Amino acid sequence: MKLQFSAEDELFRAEFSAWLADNLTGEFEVIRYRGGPGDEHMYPSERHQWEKKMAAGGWTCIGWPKAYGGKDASIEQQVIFHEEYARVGGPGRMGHIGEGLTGPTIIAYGSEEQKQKYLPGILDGTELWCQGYSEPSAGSDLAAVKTKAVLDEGLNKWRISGQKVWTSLAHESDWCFVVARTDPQSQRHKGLGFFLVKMDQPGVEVRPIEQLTGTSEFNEVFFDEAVAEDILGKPGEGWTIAMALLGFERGVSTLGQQMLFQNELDTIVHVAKDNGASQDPALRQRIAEAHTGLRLMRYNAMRMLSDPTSGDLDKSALVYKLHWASWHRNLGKLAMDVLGPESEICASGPYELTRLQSMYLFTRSDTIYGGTNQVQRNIIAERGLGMPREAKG
Amino acid sequence: MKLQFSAEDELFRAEFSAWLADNLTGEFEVIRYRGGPGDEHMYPSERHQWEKKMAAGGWTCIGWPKAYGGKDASIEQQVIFHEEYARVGGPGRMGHIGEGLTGPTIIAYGSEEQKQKYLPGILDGTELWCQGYSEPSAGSDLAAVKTKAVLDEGLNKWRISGQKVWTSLAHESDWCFVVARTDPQSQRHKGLGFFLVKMDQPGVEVRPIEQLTGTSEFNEVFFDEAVAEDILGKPGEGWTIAMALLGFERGVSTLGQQMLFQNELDTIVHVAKDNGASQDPALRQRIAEAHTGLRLMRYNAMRMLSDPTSGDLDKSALVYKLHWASWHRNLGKLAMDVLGPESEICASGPYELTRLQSMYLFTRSDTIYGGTNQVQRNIIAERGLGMPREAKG
Amino acid sequence: MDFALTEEQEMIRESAENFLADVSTSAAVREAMQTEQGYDQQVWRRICEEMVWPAIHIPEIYGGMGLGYVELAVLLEKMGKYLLCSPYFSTVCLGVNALLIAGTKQQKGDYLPKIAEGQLTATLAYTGINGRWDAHGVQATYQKTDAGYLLNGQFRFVPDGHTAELLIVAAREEGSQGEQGVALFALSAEVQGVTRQWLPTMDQTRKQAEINFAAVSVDDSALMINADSGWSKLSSIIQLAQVAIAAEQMGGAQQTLDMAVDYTQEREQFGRKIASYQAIKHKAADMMLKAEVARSAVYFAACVGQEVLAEQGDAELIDDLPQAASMAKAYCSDAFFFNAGNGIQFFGGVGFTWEYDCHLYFKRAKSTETFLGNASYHRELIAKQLLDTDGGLS
Amino acid sequence: MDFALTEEQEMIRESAENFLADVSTSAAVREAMQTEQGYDQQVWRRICEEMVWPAIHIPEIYGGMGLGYVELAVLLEKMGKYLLCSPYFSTVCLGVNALLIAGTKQQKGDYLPKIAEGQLTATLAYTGINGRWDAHGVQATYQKTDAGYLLNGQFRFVPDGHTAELLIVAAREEGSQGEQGVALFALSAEVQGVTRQWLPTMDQTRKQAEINFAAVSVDDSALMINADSGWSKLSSIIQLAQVAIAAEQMGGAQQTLDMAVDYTQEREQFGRKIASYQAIKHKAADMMLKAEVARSAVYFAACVGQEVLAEQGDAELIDDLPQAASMAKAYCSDAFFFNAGNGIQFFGGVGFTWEYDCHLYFKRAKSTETFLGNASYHRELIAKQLLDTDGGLS
Repeated sequence: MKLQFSAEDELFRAEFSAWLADNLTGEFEVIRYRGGPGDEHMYPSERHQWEKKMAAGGWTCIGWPKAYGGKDASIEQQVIFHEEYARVGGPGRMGHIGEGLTGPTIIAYGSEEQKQKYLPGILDGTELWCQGYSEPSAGSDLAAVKTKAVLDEGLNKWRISGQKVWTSLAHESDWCFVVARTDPQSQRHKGLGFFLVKMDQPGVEVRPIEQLTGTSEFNEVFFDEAVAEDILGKPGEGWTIAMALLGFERGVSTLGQQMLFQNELDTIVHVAKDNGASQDPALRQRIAEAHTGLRLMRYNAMRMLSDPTSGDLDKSALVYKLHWASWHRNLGKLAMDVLGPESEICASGPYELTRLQSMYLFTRSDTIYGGTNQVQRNIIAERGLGMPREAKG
Repeated sequence: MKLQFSAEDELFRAEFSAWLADNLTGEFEVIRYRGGPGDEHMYPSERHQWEKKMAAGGWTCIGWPKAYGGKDASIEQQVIFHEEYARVGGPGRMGHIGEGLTGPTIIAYGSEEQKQKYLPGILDGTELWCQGYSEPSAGSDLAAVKTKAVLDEGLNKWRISGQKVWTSLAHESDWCFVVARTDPQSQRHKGLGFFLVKMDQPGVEVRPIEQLTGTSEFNEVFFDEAVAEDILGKPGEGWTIAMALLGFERGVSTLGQQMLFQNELDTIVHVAKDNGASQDPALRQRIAEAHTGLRLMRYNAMRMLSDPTSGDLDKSALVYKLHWASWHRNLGKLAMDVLGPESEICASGPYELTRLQSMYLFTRSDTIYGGTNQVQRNIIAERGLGMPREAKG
Repeated sequence: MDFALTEEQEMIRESAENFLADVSTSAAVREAMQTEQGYDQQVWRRICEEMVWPAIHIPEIYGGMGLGYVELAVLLEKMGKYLLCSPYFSTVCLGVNALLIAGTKQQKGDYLPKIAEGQLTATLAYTGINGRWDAHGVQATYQKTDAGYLLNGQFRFVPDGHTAELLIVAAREEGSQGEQGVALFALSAEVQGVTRQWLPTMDQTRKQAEINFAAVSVDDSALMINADSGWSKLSSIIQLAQVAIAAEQMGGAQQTLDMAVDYTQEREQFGRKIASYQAIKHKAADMMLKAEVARSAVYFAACVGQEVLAEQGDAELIDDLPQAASMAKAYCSDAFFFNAGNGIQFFGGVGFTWEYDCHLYFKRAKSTETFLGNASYHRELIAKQLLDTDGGLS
Repeated sequence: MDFALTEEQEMIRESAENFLADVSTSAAVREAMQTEQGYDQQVWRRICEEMVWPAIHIPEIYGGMGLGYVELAVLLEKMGKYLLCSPYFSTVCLGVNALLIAGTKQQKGDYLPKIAEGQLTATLAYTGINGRWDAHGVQATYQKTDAGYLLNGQFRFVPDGHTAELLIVAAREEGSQGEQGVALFALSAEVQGVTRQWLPTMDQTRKQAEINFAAVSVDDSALMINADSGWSKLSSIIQLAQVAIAAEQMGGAQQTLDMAVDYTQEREQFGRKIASYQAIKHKAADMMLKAEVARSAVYFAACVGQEVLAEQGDAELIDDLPQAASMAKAYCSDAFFFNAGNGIQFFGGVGFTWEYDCHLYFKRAKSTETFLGNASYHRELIAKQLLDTDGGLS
């Protein structure tokens, strides 16, 4: 066991941190600390510019293989990257679906031609991706896919019809990956395909979903015989690919997420010291508990990343989502209670929420999206503890 | 809505309270506050004497109809009875199974002859009863009865074979009521009978179960072709009778139970003031919460008793067990935390626990016996909220 | 002893249910909450004229119905259930109570009949910018003048403070501290020197305002009964308001449970109704426990409130008001928040959309939890009573 | 950065597992715990001679193995798993640490080799009858004399205090208060004026004693390094002990989870294995979360402990000891109690019998939770560090 980073890694940290200090300034000052969860709809054009800036500096897709334009950065370096980025309030990455999900999936399952076609746009920050996973009636049950894909013999392309939901940044995206049913007779995770769909076409319609914050970060996306530019893998391999993609989602970015949480907690501590809430014994206990929870989340992530089987569902990884989601939900409540009666007062009328209010309300979704706490507990019990699976209806 | 008792009821209170003041003294001083849950094995002979004293004063079975020797006391008066009894630290009633369960069941389901035979011994405090419900493999699943009853044609009596568990005071009891399977082909709640069995016979063996306190309040009772003196109702009616009996168990005695809880809480408050724990902010919150929980338990019980459908599973009654069991378990922990490091130190060696230690350890059984918290939540959801029943295996 | 609603109380409950189901629909709530005023004038007129609810616990000699606090709690439970947007809480549970407890004969005669007739709205302002709910929260000051009193200072978090016509305000003698020197005044919101500003809030169904007093001059008749007992009277008013809020919260806790359970019977996941999952059932059972215990807490506290306001109330029960109010407010705050939060979880993704009503309850749960002190604030008050008496150690 | 056990550490873990599974069976624990001494002399000999565990983190120059705190944590985790009854915790996690942190060269040379060889048991006594774990807990006093020091006072809750051969005790200069004037002394338990009495405890697997000092006279060589830093040294010793307790608790939390889950796979209720009930599964999932996070907390704190004891430790990590220790002790105390309590619930009726082992863990969870401060105590310590710096408001 060794908690310190190597000298080489610390050099990497210094380099990136210096780049950020030089570049996340001026026109980009306004997007610092913006665009994170609950705030993803903010400043899209500035943030898209920032993606290109990152790319120009060589700071996109650092974990990708060098062959595809990445830096082949080690786990440690990726951790450092996310930490430093979050530490200075780097804006929510509009490119994260492409960089973290689509790219790795294409690298793993795409043809050489597909790699040439899609990876450069992700690398240089020009082409943005969104995801088409969840469906209105499916919820946490990802296999309950109703969206259909039918092969258009004339075009020799698949046409997609159906509805996806909880798609963030759909308005801003150039591409969407879509899981759809290629075999109409199939059930659940059989007979699915994994499609790459251009958003700018007549068969695709995006409707924002207004959330409890009064803002719209998520969207519904309607496909009506939309043409899929490509299929990744073969028809029937959709589930395997989708599951692999979810695997890419976990891991190194969690330490960046924690840094965002740290920023929020720091704000709360600041408020508490300022308004005297720091002298309330019950709030002191809760602040200390939040602080402890976050630090232990960090150590848990470090264990997860140090595990040679990382990426697989080892135990520290299994509990990770449940841990952070529950922790963050409590943090939201804590923020309000530290603010006291002022917690009710909006930034301005008619309904402009403060950052902490937005955070508080938005945390109620943390225990729902990406698998509800209930689904997470099922997974832990079944995969982690070998307990019987829930009966399907 | 009216929270006050009538003048007549207050007169009743004064009368009983005066009787207690005059009689729970002298030789009985030693059993004040003794013999409650977790302490039921203590002072059996003194407590049996006390039963007879109560009977002589006319204070047993006051809720029974006058025709069977009771006072036909109103709900209010029974509440007052239990409250006053607990307030002065009246000892755990050794006659409570007979008075509260067997008696009402015999009155409801027994023949006139059975009433003449069994009720007087309960009324005058001479004959003590214990219960034979649970079986080792059954747990909260009362219908999983394996104990068999076979009709002995020669004797024209049923013979009982099998094992019951969690039977308190089995050593001290003269009689046991036993639910046993009369139809060997039957399943679950069909084909059961409700038997009255004399304990002092060769076919009955009692083995104490040592609990986590190191003491034995509960027993296992083994029946090996033991003769049942009587069957209540007909073979096959056992489940109906057993369920009715459980109905008698709920209700008025809860307010007496609460008074015991109040005694415990008062002790804890006393300790806290004494050792300075009362100035610990976290403990102050928990003490206030315990106090609140107990008072609200009282108001809930009052609502339950005021409900015209009382006895049925109305909503306030449905939640009652879950509420008190969870509350009491927390109280046990609170007692230890208020004591601080002293909470570890026994009254004396080798393993004589203090009252609060016993209480603390014993509260872990509160959420298990009489239907675990899990079973209670099933019942609430299914009967109270109309949600689907759990699938049986 | 009889701790069940009477037949008459059940009738009031039913008529409230019917009326509110009609006028306080989700659409109506959403329309009203988006206005600065915060309520629909026409609905308010019907509440005053058709239902005569503002009169409910005003004594008959002041033109009221002369009913008790339990009847009021019955209405509030239903208002909480339907998230009614109206100045009822501020006018009746703050204004009327303040007049009943601390009003002079003259003030009662002047204002109560008007409120009973639905001609006057009112509110209570006591907390300043420090946002404290105890005596330290009173930050505005008064000075005795020849003509009467001169009031200065700022009030914040005042329910319906921007629309109420009658203001009942707490101020302290200059230089006084804590529970000393607090007095109450009743005055029209139109008096010179009073400025008021709506504060947009996260819970849009309950409006708050900031009120500034800049050298507001009132004559002697504005002073309410105080002498040396200003804070003691104000405490009782606040405690009665806590009971009222708790009653609304209990209605909300029940409603969020009912909505959530209904949804579980229709929503499927992994091929099963989610109501069939034990994790959902058990959470629902915990929610029901909280709703039931909340009900007991509220109705007990309402019985106590009844005695406090009665001509010759039961002394023992009257003494219980601080504790009964704190217990009800603490328990119901937590119960409503628990149920509303879990309600969102039961609904899953749609639970955090604007379209579904979950968030309206969730926000109301939070705003009422905070208002007049959350559970931890009230538990500390209870602890003081339990632990800091008979010379407890310091 | 590499936050996983090394191959060598894994080997230590495995050999501890094998050894303890053999010598610390349920029957062995039950036999040992019923003695006043509290452990089996023969097992202790094997631990010392065969496993050489007391030597594990003693530097090689003192005859130790020179390994680190992480290796020690690995052993403690397994000892917690098997509820080992032994003077290991008191001798190594109190005694050795105290010598390493505050011992003079002479004291280290005198005692550490003996402990490493298994020739000496030791403990630390600092808390008096007030039962406080902070500096105020030090109630015994010392006076400088010509010959050395005169010690007076009472210690309570001393682990293995009735059997330990070497006592390390904290006393304060007469008249001093709080963190001032605290000094540490190392002396044989046989010194005149020392009387010791076993205190029977609810958790029988971990013995406690009361120790009285009546005019105990020691010479100058008994004084440990203190000068003005007595409390600061003692704090570090206590914090290292908290990490050690947390490691045991984490082992217990994992074990109670494993036992409970195993039982759910065999026990049936209503015709189904109870493992198939979602309420059971979800509780087990929560237990696993706690065990996993506890593991992270312990191993991080152990890495910090390693730096504290190292010749040239990382300064930043060393500064983190108070917080890392408090976090580990707070989290693991709650986790172990949660898992042990739920373990009883999973077992149902048999869970609260003497026969099954559930209660042994449940009692150990409570005794270790209390010892050296429970979660709320430690959270307040953390809050002080977070909130009372940079001139926080008073």
